[in-house]
Amino acid sequence: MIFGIDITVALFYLFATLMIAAALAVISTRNPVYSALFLVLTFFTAAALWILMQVEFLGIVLVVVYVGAVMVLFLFVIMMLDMNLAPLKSGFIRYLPIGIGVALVMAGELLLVLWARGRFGAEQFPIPADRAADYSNTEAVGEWMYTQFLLPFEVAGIILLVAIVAAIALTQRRRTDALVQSPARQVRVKRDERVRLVKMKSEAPAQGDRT
Amino acid sequence: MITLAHYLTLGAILLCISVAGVFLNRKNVLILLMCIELMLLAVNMNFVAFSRFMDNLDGQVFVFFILTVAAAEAAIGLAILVVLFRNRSTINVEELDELKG
Amino acid sequence: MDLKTLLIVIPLLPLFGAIVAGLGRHVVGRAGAHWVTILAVAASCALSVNVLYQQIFAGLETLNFSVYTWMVVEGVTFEVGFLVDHLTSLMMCVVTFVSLMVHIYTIGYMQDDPGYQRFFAYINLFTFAMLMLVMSNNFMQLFFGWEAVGLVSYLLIGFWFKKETAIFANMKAFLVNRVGDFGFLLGIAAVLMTFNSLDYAEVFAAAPEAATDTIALIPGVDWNLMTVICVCLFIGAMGKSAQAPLHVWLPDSMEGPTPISALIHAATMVTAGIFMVARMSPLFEMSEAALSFVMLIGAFTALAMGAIGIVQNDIKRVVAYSTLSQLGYMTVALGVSAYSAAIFHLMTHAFFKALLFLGAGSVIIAMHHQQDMRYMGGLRKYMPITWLTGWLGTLALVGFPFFSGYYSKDAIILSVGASERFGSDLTYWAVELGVFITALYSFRLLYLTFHGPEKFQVVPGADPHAHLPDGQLAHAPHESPLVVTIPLVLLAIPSVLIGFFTMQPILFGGWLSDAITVNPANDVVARIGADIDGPVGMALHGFVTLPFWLMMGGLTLATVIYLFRPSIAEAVKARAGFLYRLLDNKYYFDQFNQKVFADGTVKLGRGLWSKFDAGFIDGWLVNGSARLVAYVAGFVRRWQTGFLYDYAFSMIIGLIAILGVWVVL
Amino acid sequence: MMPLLSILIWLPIVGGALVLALGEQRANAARYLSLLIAGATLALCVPLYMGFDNSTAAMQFVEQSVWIETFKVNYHLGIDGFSLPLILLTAFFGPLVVLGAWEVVQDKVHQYMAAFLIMEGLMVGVFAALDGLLFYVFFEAMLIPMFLVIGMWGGPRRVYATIKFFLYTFLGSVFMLVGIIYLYNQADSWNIMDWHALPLTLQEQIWLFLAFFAAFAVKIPMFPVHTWLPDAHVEAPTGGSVVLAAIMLKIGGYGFVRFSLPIAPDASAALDGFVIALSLIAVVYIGFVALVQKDMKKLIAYSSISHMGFVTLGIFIAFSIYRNSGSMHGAGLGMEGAMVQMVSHGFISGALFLCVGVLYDRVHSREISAYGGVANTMPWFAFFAVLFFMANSGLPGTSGFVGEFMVILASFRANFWYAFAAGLTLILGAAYSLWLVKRVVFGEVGNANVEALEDINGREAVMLSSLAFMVLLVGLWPAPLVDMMHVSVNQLLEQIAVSKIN
Repeated sequence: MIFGIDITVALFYLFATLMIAAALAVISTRNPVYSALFLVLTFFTAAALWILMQVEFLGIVLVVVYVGAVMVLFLFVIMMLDMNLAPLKSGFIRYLPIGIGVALVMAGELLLVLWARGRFGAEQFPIPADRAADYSNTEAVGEWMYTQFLLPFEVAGIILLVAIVAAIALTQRRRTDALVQSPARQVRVKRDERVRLVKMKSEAPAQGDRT
Repeated sequence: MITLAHYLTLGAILLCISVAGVFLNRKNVLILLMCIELMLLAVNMNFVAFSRFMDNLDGQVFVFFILTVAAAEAAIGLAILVVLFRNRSTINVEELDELKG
Repeated sequence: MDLKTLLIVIPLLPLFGAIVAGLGRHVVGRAGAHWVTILAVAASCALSVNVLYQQIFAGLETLNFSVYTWMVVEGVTFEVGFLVDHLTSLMMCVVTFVSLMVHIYTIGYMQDDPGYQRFFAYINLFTFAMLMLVMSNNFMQLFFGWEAVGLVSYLLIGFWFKKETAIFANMKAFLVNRVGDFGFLLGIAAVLMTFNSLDYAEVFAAAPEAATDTIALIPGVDWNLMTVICVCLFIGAMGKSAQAPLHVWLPDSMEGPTPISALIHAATMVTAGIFMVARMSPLFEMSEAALSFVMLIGAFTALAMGAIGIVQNDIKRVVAYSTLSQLGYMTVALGVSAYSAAIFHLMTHAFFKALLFLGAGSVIIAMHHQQDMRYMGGLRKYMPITWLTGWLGTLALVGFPFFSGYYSKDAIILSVGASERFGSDLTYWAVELGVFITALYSFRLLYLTFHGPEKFQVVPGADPHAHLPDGQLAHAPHESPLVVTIPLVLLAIPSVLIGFFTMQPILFGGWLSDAITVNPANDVVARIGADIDGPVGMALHGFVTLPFWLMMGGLTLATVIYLFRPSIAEAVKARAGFLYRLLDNKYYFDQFNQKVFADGTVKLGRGLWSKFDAGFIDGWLVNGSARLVAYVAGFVRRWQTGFLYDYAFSMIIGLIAILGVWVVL
Repeated sequence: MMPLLSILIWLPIVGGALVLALGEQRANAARYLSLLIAGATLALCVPLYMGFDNSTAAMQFVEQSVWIETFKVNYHLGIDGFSLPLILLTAFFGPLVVLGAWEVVQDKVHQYMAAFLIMEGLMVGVFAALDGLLFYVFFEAMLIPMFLVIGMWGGPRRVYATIKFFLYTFLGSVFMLVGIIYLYNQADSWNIMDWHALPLTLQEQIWLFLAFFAAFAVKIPMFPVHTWLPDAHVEAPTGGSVVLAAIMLKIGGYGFVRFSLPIAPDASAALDGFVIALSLIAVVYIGFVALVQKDMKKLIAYSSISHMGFVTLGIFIAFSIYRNSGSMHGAGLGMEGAMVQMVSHGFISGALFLCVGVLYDRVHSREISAYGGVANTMPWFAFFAVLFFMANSGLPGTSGFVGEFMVILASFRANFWYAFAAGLTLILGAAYSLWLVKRVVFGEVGNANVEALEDINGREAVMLSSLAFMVLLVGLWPAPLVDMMHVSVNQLLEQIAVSKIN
């Protein structure tokens, strides 16, 4: 407790505000690079929020996998592609009202559901007690995953494999200007395919061609 | 105190922002992809919160799978994007209207 | 061979001949074809005569037996079988004899034709079909034969299938016949419904019980069932026997080669209708109304068609109209219940009309296929046999006493006179007048052809195969070869004599009574028979009756006009322009049919097709629904922009909407 | 005992797959193999015919095994007097179609042959199936090869025609699907025999009748849902037209006697006037329309519609007869006439399309006006053409007469005017047939194409003469054909005389 404020509450509001701000920045900056960076920030704060909920394992995974791998991939692609940014942002202003409108309506609906009395009943889920000090979230999740969810887990692995294969297959370019040998065809070749024997009369020297 | 409703509200707001993002950045596939990631994050947020408040690990495992699929999706989506850009030299969605009969 | 086998062989021989000569025409060759077919017909003629002989002298009973069962449905047996009684054997002999004569004659007439074998195959096939028709013991087989002779007639009229007129005529013949067959088939259907059988014996036996049955053709109005049956059957006869108004095909059928005009369109096939009605006499006797109808149709045909014969110039067409008129006589005889007189006239007519047709054919050969009488004349000295037999045939036709035609025709006229049926007075005058007209056109034909000045020129040195202008010949006409003249002579003999010898048994001796049933109240033949004592007496009496003098009147008029004063004909033609045009256009029957039925049908078909089938069903319903789908799709597809964000947008809108619904509810 | 029906169904289908596997290069092998398979199928019909018992109405050669257990679907086959003639007809046309395409089809021979073989097996399946769902599967599957045949080897407007054909037929059969699912729910069985015995209210029956009617009326086809047929025929290759006319149309008629009448007898009785009216319109109206066609195939197609009018007429007059006389006596003649008409029309229309095919192969035109005087250069062809057109116009002695004769005779018992209208076909049928003959076969040689025609070769002679033989055989001696169906027809008539409403 600092200044009569629970530290977790304060952290929650801090991260929540940061996260919403970062998310807004993601969708509104001009430059995709900035967007990606703000997305990183969003994920980061999300991870922080999860850890605040004592879901450490996922929080770490989010940072490591998402921030570390996926977002870098995004950045990589953005920088690799030499795109013209100007037209991509056109229409932003035009669609601003409708975008905000839709978002507000949706938010209104969702929040109505959440907060209106008697609809959702979030209060029936009491705030859980803190975990014991020797509780390991990672261990618990791991145990659960490798026992109860083993098959889906394996499937997830395969999905990732498929994704790798697909990504490679999509992006790999077959070079047409490279020279390759085909030993099999070289061995199989027949004479007739290479040499044409032509029968022709031997040419007599032309009559006037004495010089 | 921070109740379940708080986390859900956060998830809802995040979702709405990403929806707005889809609207606002309708031309840029990259940002569209990012918006999708944001949506997934919103969903994940809900999952995690439910998991925590209901004391059920299933939700966390599910988030794990979502992360997996989202990573795969991002990889393939970006691959498509690269191919697209290579062929059309643009990622402007407006110019990608070949499917329109 | 037992008799049944023999009877089965009679029709099968010509069928066999037809198959050999037709399908194996390259194998057997020309001579082979005519030998096979002639021998086949000769054999079946001999066997037929044998049957007749046995019936007359050995007292052979009526034979009624089944050859094979066609099918059995619901206890009704449809079968192919033979009924051989006196009527049948008489018809068999007439058919096979005339057919044999025509076969022999054809050797000469068709000798240069490339379709020689085919022709023999056809006429042999015809003989088969006709025999099946007359020998049938049930309605279905009758219909088989009925249509089969129609088919062969179709094939033969269109024998020269390159000739546009010929293939038009054969189609017309078949279609008009089909109109008749349509009625006939309905008649058969009515018979089956009423009697639950198609066997003659069963039907005729049950006929009296059905005499008062009725049928409501139009709801609420009851018709006598027998009248309906008989009228329907008679419509069939009208088609086949060319009674007005279904007569229009017969004159056109003259497009076929002359031998078949003699065989099919004079002697045998066209008389099938007469034969049929006579065969059905037990049914027709049940219906006074139907008989009156028959009689009036016959009377109109006899008179009106004869009149057309006066103005025709084509030698074959004159004979054809004469045939129509004579068929009218036979029909009249049927209509007054004088069935035996009708059959008698059928027989004599078969001989003398075949003779006349073959004679006309002989003339046509001599004139190099020129058929127009205006370019003939004076042929008597070139072709004496044809001339002589032509005279004999004509005298038989006009009914000169002692000739066969006299007996048969006079019997008909007397029967009509004796009848009290509704309309018989009118009919009586029609047939009397018909005698005059018959004489007029018959002698006109003779004079124009054989007598008077020659109206053709011989152009020496002209190519005999080239088509010369009318009235020119490459070389002088000459008498036809023996294969042509022998049949003429052989036909001339019965034309002259047969009436004299057979009148007594056929008409008054009750020889046909095993086949023909006449109500005693209607039996006009028996009534007139009371006044007649033998053929000689009848003939002598004939000299003082009205028909004889009418005939002489016709003869005299023809002699004056066509032999001595041709200018009178022209003058009459000029004066009586309307009448002449009416006759020359055959009462406009053809034009009417062409306009109303032929063109009308085509126009109707075209209209239905383009307006309803293609226009309404296909255009509106089928393609219309396709267009509707396309239109709606064209409207809906605007939402299918192909832009990703539009789909995303729709999804979100949908999401919001669903959420909204959930929230509100 | 050998599962003869299964063999008849699967031999051509498996054979077709084999032919397909031969590939494009081995065209001749494909031809001979197809001929062998089609011939073997035909040969197998001999034991089928010999083993068939004419004296029982029960299903014969029954095979039954479970197919989809959950939904009680069985692989259930069997034949009676209605199916046997049609199966024989189907098998008869197998070798003819293969022969007909022998030299004519040069493009993708293996696919063409395979399509026809598979279609043959499926059509046999339609006639032999006793399980409702099995029937439906065969019924629909059969469309696919035909769709391909028209679409791949057809004429210039083949796409329009093939889609029209498919959609039309499909539209109808969708309603039938609804009908059979309803019946399944009511009877809790897919067995058609169970459906026959299922009591239904009049309203149910009427809806079911209309559902089946939609499918079969399109198939047969009846006025006014007939317009797919001329287009399909015109665009189809010769073999396609032959099978379409000779066999596929019969499935409609078969459906009426197998489904509509026994399942919904009261509805059939209630709606018979409607069906008869449509049949008579088909006979007369289509006769007029046929008359003015300029395309030979179209003319024959319209004449098919007109002739199929007799089938529906013959089937449905039973109810009027029953109302008139209180007994079914006389109705059997009509119904057997309808069956005979189906078989006979199979032979005749098949033969006519082969005839047109013979001309088309030489001149590449179906227009009547492109011909004239064909008899001059093709005398043997002229012989066959005249024979078949005469048969088409119902000449006694040919099979075309038998069915029409029986139906007209029977319809007189129902109503004079039915017979009258039906009898008009005697005139109209002759008119359009003979007019065509006049314009195509007879006359002077019309043009240089006709001048150059060669008479039929041995292969064509075999096809045409075997059909001519059948046409004459049925015409001169229909007893074996009608004997097959007596008992089944009588049973059906007894069945429909009894109301199912209770």
